[in-house]
Amino acid sequence: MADSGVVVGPMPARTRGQWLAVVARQRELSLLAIMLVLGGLVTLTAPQFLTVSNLSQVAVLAALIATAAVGEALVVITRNVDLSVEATMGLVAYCVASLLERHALDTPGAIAFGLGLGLVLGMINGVVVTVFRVPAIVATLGTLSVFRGVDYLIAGSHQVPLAGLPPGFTDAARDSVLGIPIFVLIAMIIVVIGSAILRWTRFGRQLYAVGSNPEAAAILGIPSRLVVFTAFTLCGLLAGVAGILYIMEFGTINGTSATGLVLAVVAAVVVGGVNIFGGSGTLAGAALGALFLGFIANALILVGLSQFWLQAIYGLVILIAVSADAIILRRIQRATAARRVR
Amino acid sequence: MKLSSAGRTIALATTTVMLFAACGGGATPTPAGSTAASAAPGGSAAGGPITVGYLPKDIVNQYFAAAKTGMDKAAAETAGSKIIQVGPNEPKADLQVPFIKDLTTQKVNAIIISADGKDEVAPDLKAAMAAGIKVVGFDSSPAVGAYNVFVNQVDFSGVGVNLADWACELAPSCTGDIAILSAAATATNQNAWIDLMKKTLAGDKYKGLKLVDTVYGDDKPDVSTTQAQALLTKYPKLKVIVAPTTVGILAAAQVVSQAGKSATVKVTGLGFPNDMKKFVKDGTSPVFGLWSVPDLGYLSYQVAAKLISGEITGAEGETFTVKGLNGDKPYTIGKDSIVILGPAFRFDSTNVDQFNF
Amino acid sequence: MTEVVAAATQPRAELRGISKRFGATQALDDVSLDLLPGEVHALVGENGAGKSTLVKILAGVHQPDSGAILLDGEPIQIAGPARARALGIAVVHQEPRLFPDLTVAENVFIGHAPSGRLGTIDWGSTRRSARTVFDQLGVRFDVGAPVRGLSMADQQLIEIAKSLSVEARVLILDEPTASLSAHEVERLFTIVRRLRDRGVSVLFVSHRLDEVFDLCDRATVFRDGRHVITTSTGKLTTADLVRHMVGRTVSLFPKVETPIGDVLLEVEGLTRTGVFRGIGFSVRAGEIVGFAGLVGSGRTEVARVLFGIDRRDEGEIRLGGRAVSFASPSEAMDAGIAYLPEDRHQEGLVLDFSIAQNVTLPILPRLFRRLLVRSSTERRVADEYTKQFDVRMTGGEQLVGAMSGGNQQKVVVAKWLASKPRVLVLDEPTRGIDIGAKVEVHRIISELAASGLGIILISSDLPEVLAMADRILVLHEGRITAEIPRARATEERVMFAATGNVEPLGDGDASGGAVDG
Amino acid sequence: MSASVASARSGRSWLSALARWETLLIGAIAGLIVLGALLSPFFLTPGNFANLIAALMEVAIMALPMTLIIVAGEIDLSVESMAGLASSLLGFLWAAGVPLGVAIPVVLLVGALGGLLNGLLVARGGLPSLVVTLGTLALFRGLALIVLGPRGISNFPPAFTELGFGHVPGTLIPWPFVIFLGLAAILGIVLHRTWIGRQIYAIGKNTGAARFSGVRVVRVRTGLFVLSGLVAALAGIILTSRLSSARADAGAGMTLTVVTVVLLGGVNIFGGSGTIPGVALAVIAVAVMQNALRLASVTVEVQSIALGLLLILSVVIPNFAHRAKSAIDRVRGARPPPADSVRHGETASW
Repeated sequence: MADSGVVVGPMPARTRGQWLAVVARQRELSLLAIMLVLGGLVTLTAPQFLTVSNLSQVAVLAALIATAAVGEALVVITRNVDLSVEATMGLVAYCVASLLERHALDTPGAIAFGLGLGLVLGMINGVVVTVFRVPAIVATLGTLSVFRGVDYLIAGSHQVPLAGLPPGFTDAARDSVLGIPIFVLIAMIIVVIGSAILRWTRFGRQLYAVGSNPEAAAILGIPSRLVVFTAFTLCGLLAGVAGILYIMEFGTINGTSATGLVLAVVAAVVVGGVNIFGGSGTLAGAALGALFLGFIANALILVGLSQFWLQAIYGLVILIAVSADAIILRRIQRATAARRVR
Repeated sequence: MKLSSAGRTIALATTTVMLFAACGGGATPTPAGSTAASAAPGGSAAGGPITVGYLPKDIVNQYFAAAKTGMDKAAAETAGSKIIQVGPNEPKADLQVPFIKDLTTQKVNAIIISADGKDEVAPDLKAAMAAGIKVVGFDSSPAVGAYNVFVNQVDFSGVGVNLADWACELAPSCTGDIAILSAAATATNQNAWIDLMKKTLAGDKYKGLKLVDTVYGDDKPDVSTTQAQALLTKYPKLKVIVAPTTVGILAAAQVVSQAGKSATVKVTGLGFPNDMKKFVKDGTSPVFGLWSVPDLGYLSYQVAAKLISGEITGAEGETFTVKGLNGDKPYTIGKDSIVILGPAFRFDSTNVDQFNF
Repeated sequence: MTEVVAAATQPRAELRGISKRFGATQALDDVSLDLLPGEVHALVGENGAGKSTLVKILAGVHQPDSGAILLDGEPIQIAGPARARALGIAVVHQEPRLFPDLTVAENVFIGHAPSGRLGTIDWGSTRRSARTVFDQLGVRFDVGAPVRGLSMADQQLIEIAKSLSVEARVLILDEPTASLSAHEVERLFTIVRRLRDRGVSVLFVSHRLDEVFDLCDRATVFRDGRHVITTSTGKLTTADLVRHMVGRTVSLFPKVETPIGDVLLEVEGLTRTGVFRGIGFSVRAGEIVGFAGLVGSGRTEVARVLFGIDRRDEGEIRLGGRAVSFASPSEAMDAGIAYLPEDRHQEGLVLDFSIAQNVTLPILPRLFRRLLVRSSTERRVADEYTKQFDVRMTGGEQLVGAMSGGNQQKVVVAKWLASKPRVLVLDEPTRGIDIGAKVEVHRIISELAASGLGIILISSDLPEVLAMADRILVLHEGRITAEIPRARATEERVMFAATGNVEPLGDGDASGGAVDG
Repeated sequence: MSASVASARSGRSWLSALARWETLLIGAIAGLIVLGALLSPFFLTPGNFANLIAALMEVAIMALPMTLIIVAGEIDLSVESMAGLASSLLGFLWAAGVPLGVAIPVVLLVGALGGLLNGLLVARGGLPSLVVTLGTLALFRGLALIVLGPRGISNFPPAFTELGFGHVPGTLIPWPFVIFLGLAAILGIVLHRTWIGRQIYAIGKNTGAARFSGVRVVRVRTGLFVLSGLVAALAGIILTSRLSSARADAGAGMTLTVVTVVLLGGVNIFGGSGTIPGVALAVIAVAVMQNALRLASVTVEVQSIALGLLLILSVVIPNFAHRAKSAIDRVRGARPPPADSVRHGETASW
């Protein structure tokens, strides 16, 4: 620390660290930039990429994943993880669809039911983690197979066909307002509200605090367990929303609906720049991560790469994203090594 | 804290159970009123009560639920006979194998199986046969020699031709791009049909048709939907999507009609009348085919019963009749001990409403 | 004069007969303490005297087993940290407890951020008030930057800013100056005095006696969890204070004079960018070289490079005349360098390994060439080394986690001697262990030197360094600012060099410096 | 004894706790066997015991290195995909006319290389293994699909398929079970009897102290991932042999079961504790449970529910046991041992 001079000014190292930190926090921008460049290249080889119908298709599908990814992000920020989202989505999707098919509830009722169910499933995760003190990864690994099992159990070999849903129910997946698909609007609203909560409410800041330094949070008297519980609950709720969007998007629902989506969701969160060890990351980032992955998938198919390549590319994207995070972080620490924080 | 949390937990548990209860009841399998339904009961299941193990590709696909309704009806004809249905959640061979072992252990009289992979299940089926259990393959064949009789829903080459013909019929003046939306990339029967269809397409009659792509929907609604959407985007000039899978054809038809392209892009393949009625009417899918799945189940059970009773052994050339099927004319066991249910049934606006499965 | 105040005014805060016990150890035994409005009250004592326990009780982290706490004469319960803050009791902890991912401003105001309409957080005023707080401190900060990567000292300042931000009536400073430069210390004192004049009661916990005399009106001494004396600092000399703290006029340090042998370790121009520059020194057989300097001056960092944990950017290390470079601690060990890390629990020991397992951990590959671990051998080796230092234990199977700090430290020493090093680097070997154990550790160090090892002794405990070391290297801001031979070493000289370019603090005879780290 | 020392639960108290856990498992197995016998007359037939294990062999084999990795405080989610890659690569090579004598070593090598990739990224690159192996989970599966595409390669020589399907002559013991036991013995000795195992525990319990004690943390961690990749490839080969068919989707979904089995075996997800015997017992317990439920024609749904609940309970029970214990300690006035899972349960994610 520079002693000379009357006031202790920020050290050059620190400013450089900050600068890099700023870059690191610009994941959203870098994702957008990459997408623009790639988009251009793809359009050269596959003109139909740059059509409204295609782009909106990508956006709609991404919006679905993004909704779940936002919930996942909330949990990851608190230094936890929820692997059961896909099961929650599937279960909610089937329950709502079958209620509608059997005319047990009208559309609003069924949707409300779905949201409630998602909320409750999230609370179950929350209780297992915060009350029974089961590490999140184990707890949600368990509830993943429990929820999925219940889904199979309820659904059996029954499949709710599009015809079984009230007419117009699935239109939301195609309709758009002012040229913006409704799904995208929904996702945007969720991101905006969520971001506002994270930025401007006590709870939002506590979320980051708990993830950033649990011990300090405890000393400040922040109710860590309540915060984590709430995060899981909200994650469940959003998974419920995603489940309902899933019905609208795909129309046909059975016991296997939404299997394997957890990979996409967690990938979106990681690619979106949310630190898997908690404390940092934005909901917009998670949403953009989802868009980015959907975008890649679509581009690959359009340039004529067989779908077999998709998984491999997904994997690479994840590895690149996480490596980038690490490199930048190391730079920051190196830059501020002058006073190692021990 | 402890008490309140315990309380909270219990409250949660009860709420959840109630919620699930509300969702339940959807599990009733699709009702099946097959052509055989009208046949006089007391079919030809000779001998006393038997126990048959039914092992579908997976227990989620409603196709196999429909087949089971046929088997149940056949089993009901002999008092005391029962069917044990077992199977995995997803159509994967390595998940299917343990069930064969267990059915063998349970010494069922026969196993009726739709193979997730013809070679994967072969060794255990052979073991089962060695243990004196009759093995009847249906829908998707185990390797030759790993079954006593394979009940083929339809003449494969026939389906190959049918698919090509329907595509030709739907493509304006039998020309333009066509694409295939299949099930799992590894599904035996799918790949067989696709190969035969390709052979057929080589014929002069079809030279106008250009098969531009084959994609795989894994028999999952969501994957199939995504793939169908991609096809529409990728091939603007696409005329026909051929989906020889009940899950795929439904997804494709939904995508096309929701994209408002029903006029330009047609969907055909193999599907359930109940699923497709809507799309036959809105012109998305004027023509498609399938066989009576309940009948397929019914026949498979009867064959199993006859194998057990010794009425047939599965040798090539043997014949037998099943009341209510094949117009009561005898079936003949063909090469590789294959019995064919009959030609694929063609559904279109004239007849689709008469069926309910 | 302070007495008059004391007599006249009612105490702001008062602790009566506080006792607290952790498992086997009686941390506090019926201690009493009163804080007057507008006084700075020093709380001094050896490590383990119970200072931090008392602080934690006032902070609401611990609850006393017995005794009463009064605030302005009202008996109160400090149920938790939040409650403490609500009561206007602010604690500046020795170890900054900040949120690396949050901004400086937010760290200052977390928990009580100014809220605008709809109870949302008003970032504008949060930043503004944060700036004003730092202006009071006379420190410029980019309050919008995240804390991650800030230096210990900066984080310490943020901690202090935090407590300023709540209008504290009782301010507890728990060794706040440990990692501050002299300039920052002066700043802090000015602020503390300003607060005192506003009528705030300040409890000042410090090891630096010079600071105690410089800042405080009264001082209370704890020893082994008991209250020894409370008196005006005017009535005290450093010597008295030390006597009260240690309980006897001690010659703590049984330094055995040993012949100095050949050069074992030579370091030239050693540099790690941004951490330390141009470090050069040598260590001879049988010699104890002391490393003095404030926390963060780069002592530990040099050791880490010597031991192959961090990379050097420039400079040369010669061991027995041969140039060496270590990519990993294991290579350093094989070459004969051993390093006792500063942080026993994080770096020194595996707490739920047995003593034997800990002692043999570094030498497993040497001990069991055929991979298979034989526990008999293991126990034999462990006994051999633990006996030397009569580690009090129930047996080699005992878990080190269940031992006292002193014994744990002995196990660490044993562990490192088992690797038969030629050069031994000891980083704060006596931090947080009781007097008895401390004396033993010093005995061990001397014996080791006598046995021909070259020893580097890193310590914030000045008297310890002065007594033990043959030569003292003083680091400041990552440079060696002085090399003082034993004969000429005094606390003033060391402190002068350690605090860089400022005048020595305190007057000559009542010399300053720390009694213990 | 050494198992107890190395078992690295903290000391006698934890040793006893561990003992309790493993006896618990044995008890569970016994209970399940009784249950099975009641549920189905065929359960106690000799042939059934052969089947019982067979279905779970690949999972069991992959669980062994996973145990070491988790004890060292990491995790490897990519094993199932590596098994798939191995299967499809083997099929590809065989179809291309490469003799198995060459193909199998190549496949194993690829497995080791894949593990090395994980190891370098995690140990040297310092990246979170959860994310890295999530990435390679997708990457390896993708490569498997690229290599073999939709094809299924079957016509393997009987000698090869015998490996996965056959039994030890004159017995009903399937060969894969023999491989499992062999591997379990080797890794058990490594983990519990050698200083490498000791170092693995040290890393899992306190990486800092391990590093300062000259443990080559990077090397050990990397080595473990290589081992994991290698064994995953082996599992893929066995799976290919058992199903006498190579497919790109081989092994899909197995990782969940692998991790579940390991945790059921009493391994702490945060590293530092767990034993091979425990995991081996967990394998048997799960196998028996699944088999019994199948024989009783209990549908797979119920099985997955049961498995999920078991997994959660496997943490809840020791947690409460530990809390009870440390409460007692406090009364006794001893320093309570570090409360691994209890502490982390709230703060860390995994």
